[in-house]
Amino acid sequence: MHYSPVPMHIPDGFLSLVVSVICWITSASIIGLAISKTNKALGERQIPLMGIMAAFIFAAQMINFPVAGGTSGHLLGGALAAIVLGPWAGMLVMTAVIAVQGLLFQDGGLLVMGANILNMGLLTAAVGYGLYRSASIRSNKIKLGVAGIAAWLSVMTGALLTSLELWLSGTSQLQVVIPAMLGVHALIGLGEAMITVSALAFILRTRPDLLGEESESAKGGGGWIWVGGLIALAVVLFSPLASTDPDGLNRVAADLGFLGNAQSGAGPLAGYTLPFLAFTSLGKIGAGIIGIIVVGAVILLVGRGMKAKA
Amino acid sequence: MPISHATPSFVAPECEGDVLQVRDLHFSYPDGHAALHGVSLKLCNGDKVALVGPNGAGKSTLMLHLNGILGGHGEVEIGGQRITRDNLPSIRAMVGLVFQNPDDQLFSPTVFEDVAFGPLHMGLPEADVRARVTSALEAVRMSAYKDRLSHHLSVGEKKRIAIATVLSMNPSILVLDEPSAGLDPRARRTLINLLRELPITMLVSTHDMALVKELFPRTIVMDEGRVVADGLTMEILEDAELLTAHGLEKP
Amino acid sequence: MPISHATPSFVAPECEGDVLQVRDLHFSYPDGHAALHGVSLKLCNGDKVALVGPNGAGKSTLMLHLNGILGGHGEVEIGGQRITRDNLPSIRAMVGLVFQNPDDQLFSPTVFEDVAFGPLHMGLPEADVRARVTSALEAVRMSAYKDRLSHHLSVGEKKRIAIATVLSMNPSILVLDEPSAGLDPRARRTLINLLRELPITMLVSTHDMALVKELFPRTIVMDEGRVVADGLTMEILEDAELLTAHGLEKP
Amino acid sequence: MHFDAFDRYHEKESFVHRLDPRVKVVVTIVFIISNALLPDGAWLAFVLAWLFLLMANLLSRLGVAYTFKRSLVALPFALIAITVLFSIPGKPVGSFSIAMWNFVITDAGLLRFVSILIRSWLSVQIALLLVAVTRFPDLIHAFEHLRVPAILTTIVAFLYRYLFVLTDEVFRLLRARESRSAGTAGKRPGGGVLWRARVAGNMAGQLFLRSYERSDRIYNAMLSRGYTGHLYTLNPHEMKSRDYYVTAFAIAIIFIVQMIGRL
Ligand SMILES: Nc1ncnc2c1ncn2[C@@H]1O[C@H](COP(=O)(O)OP(=O)(O)OP(=O)(O)O)[C@@H](O)[C@H]1O
Ligand SMILES: Nc1ncnc2c1ncn2[C@@H]1O[C@H](COP(=O)(O)OP(=O)(O)OP(=O)(O)O)[C@@H](O)[C@H]1O
Ligand SMILES: [Mg+2]
Ligand SMILES: [Mg+2]
Repeated sequence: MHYSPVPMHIPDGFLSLVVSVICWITSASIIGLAISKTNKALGERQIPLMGIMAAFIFAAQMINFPVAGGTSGHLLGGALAAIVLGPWAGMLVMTAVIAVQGLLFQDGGLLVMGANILNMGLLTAAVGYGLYRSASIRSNKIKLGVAGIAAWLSVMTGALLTSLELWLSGTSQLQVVIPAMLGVHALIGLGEAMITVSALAFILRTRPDLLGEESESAKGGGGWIWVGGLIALAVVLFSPLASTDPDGLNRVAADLGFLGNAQSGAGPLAGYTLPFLAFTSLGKIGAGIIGIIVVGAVILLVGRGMKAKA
Repeated sequence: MPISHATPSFVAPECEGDVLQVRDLHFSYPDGHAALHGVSLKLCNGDKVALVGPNGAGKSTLMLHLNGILGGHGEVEIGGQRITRDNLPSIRAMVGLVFQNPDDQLFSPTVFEDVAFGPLHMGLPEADVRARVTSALEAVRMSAYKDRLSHHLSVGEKKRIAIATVLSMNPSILVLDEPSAGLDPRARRTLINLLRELPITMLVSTHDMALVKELFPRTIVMDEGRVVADGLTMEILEDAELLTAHGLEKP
Repeated sequence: MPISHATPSFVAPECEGDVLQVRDLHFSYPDGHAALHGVSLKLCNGDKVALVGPNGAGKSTLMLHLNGILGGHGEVEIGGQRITRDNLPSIRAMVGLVFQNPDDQLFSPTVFEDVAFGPLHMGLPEADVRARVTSALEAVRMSAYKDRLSHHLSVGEKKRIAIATVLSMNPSILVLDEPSAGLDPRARRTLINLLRELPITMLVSTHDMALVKELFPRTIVMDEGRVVADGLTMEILEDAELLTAHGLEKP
Repeated sequence: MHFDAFDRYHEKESFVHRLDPRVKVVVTIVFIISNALLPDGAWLAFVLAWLFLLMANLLSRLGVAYTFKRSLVALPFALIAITVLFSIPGKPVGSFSIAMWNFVITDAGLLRFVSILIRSWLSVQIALLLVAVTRFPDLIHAFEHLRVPAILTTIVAFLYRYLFVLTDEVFRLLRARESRSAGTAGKRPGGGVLWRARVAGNMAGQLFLRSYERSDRIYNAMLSRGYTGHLYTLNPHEMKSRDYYVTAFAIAIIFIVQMIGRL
């Protein structure tokens, strides 16, 4: 029944534990920052507002329009959310949306949820907002044009990061996954851009105050322009590079310890899934620690159980 | 075409040139809930018919079949044509469906754009589109509102615009789902006058029994996915037993 | 306290122990739209009063003043206390405001959480909260629904739960905004019986003149941000001139 | 109201249904982490993990195959991993050609591909089971107890509540558009892509405004019931000794599966 508009929700099993954990840590820190910022900016009104806006994004993702040959355009909404609510609130709203999609509909996994939130929520909001903000004092036409580009790039950035995560997890080959993901999302991004622009145009006509000087949307600091701009620039430069010279990236990733040397032909395959923990001395220590934690947890739980009421 | 009556004295009017005919329509929602259990009915040219029944009777579900948004088992014929995949676009031009909540119907920023949606989608040239918008707005007496933002209109005004959005498609049947809900007495009165004047076949679902009495010579009563009575409004409103059995009240 | 009447024969009933008093209330929305132009009214203990008037008359705006959500110029006294910043929490406990759309009122996932919201925010201990929830749900005869999810309920059920959410705060006045809108006759009947039985002062805005006639001995008519009549329902409903002047109809 | 189909909870009287939601959340997460840790080709461990799932299905009285039947949702994503079939060096086990390319599937590639799919498939099933045996509001409570920031859980609670209201609204909008998407004989219906995109965008904008204004009304409703910026809830859950034992037992089993997988 539920239709997920973008093939970017990674299910569990497709990312390695290390990549999943790193993404979780990154997402959690950004979310933590967003929480403290929105607490200050929005006050007591924030809870109903962001809750309803999250439901709005969820519902708006179901709005489609026929393109051609049975395909249709959809909204992902990260850029739109950030533009109308401001970047931090937009991020929280997208986090809630992705969490519910994963939790309730298995649209994206739980262990990899950190990655999904990062790719589809935090990054799209940052890029979408940053670029839009750079034009927010211009005329409406320019604003809308830039918002369209921002929406398109936000989807591309998300797709690129998704590809990288899949590759670092040894689930896919760089030469294949980058052109495939970016190719598909270049089209998806067009739908995203068109819907975002006309939704914004609608809002500008009916409630211009929501996007005006005084609105939340105008209050994000100028630093966002840098953040959004740099990430977008990175995508533009990086994706052709990555697809033409994957070996270079492989070497870097191997040096950083992400990839086992499996890619180059020798070595155990487990290196793909468990670069840190398998078959190395570091791995053995790690496994030992996990074992101790588990045994400790079991003992603790049994003890608690004996204390609690039946 | 057997119609099940609570009291067998009602007889559906006979007529030539039926614009709408439904035969033994069954429908279940994807979640398994059976909403229609063999509905049959017939509308003649120029008929103005009320469709009443308690919440969940299946009125809205039936209406969604009339222009092929839902497709159950059984036959739905519009102007003599059975609805199929291929004639869907032309069926939709013939059956104008107005939903209960005008906010669902009005999705464009301005009144003009909304009323123009149907004609534009039909691929009409610009001049025709403009002419149709103008005459549809005239029909609901909202010509002055052409460039207003739909969002800022009152409920009664929105309702009239919603009707204009389907009138602009020149439908041969107008199907209205609870048009008077949420209107204040004045707006309701305006709507009643409007519906009375529109020279078009109409099927109107409503909980407003006073509206039924005032406006519709014929009434169809539905309950639990079936037509349980179909006949003259006068007679149905006098049948206290029938009314209480189906959660209705005399106005 | 001058009340402007369309026909000066209506006199607001005199009473001791007025639970609610509004004096010369003016209010403009931030966009400059003036919605109230000097409203004055008074409710006595146990009064059940209907508030009628066309769309945009200012009924909802007035209601939002009664528990301090909006604050215009003029005086609003609840139980003899003027609303100020400091007594806002206790005022909100005294005035139970039920909004038109129960979906706006029921914002928690489960019925229990929703009905408990008010008492919890009043800082009551857990046992009291549970007792209040139980008795509020009993009052609207929905005890069996405690653990249900709000979004699974029908409109009529939602409406009753919405009333329970404010009853659990033990209000001394119940203020209902269009409680019967969108209900089918059966659900409407249940609601009427419920309102009749609740032994509490009530101010109810509605477009449903039949409801007014049946349930409320006293009626206040508003139009364009003013009270234009205030008196016995019987008399107001007989005053055809007054009714047409303010877009109302006799049921 | 009509999108009840969104609710994945299955009302049943069972041992698993009655467990504290925290237990179910923790066991689910541990199980998924364990799957991610199992090395490629740990067939015995995969089978044991699956047995664990089947047992949980049975205990929930949903029928053995409940999650199995619904577990294919993640399958389309497998396309992304298909390249490992050819890219990992190893003994060729099969080949086929499309147009001018010749693809050689290696044994190592196959092993990796199948392992990825199994891991994903097991993880999806336990997540399906979690929402089938736990009401979503209880899940939210569980996350609250597990120290997820209250603001996030509250946003999620609102999202869940209004998901149904707003998706119903969207579906009515889509229906209204569909019912006016008519054509006339001899003319190509539908307008241009840009125009259609604009209509969709207008719908999104319309929905945004209505949601935004609704949030005002909800805020008013909250204010009038005493909200001042802090949300208070009653704690409806209490860990009983059974809950602790079950958690310990489940973690121990998952740990054993993990050990077997690494032998
Ligand atoms: N999308 C849906 N999925 C599942 N069941 C549905 C859906 N829509 C409606 N139903 C059910 O089908 C039945 C008929 O619903 P319908 O909306 O047609 O009734 P109605 O006569 O229009 O009622 P009302 O007077 O309340 O508008 C009801 O029991 C309803 O709950
Ligand atoms: N948030 C707002 N901003 C600006 N104007 C508003 C706002 N809310 C209401 N108004 C205007 O204030 C006036 C009074 O509105 P109000 O909602 O109080 O009327 P009402 O009597 O409740 O009408 P109805 O019967 O339609 O509910 C109307 O003209 C309305 O357009
Ligand atoms: Mg209906
Ligand atoms: Mg109102």
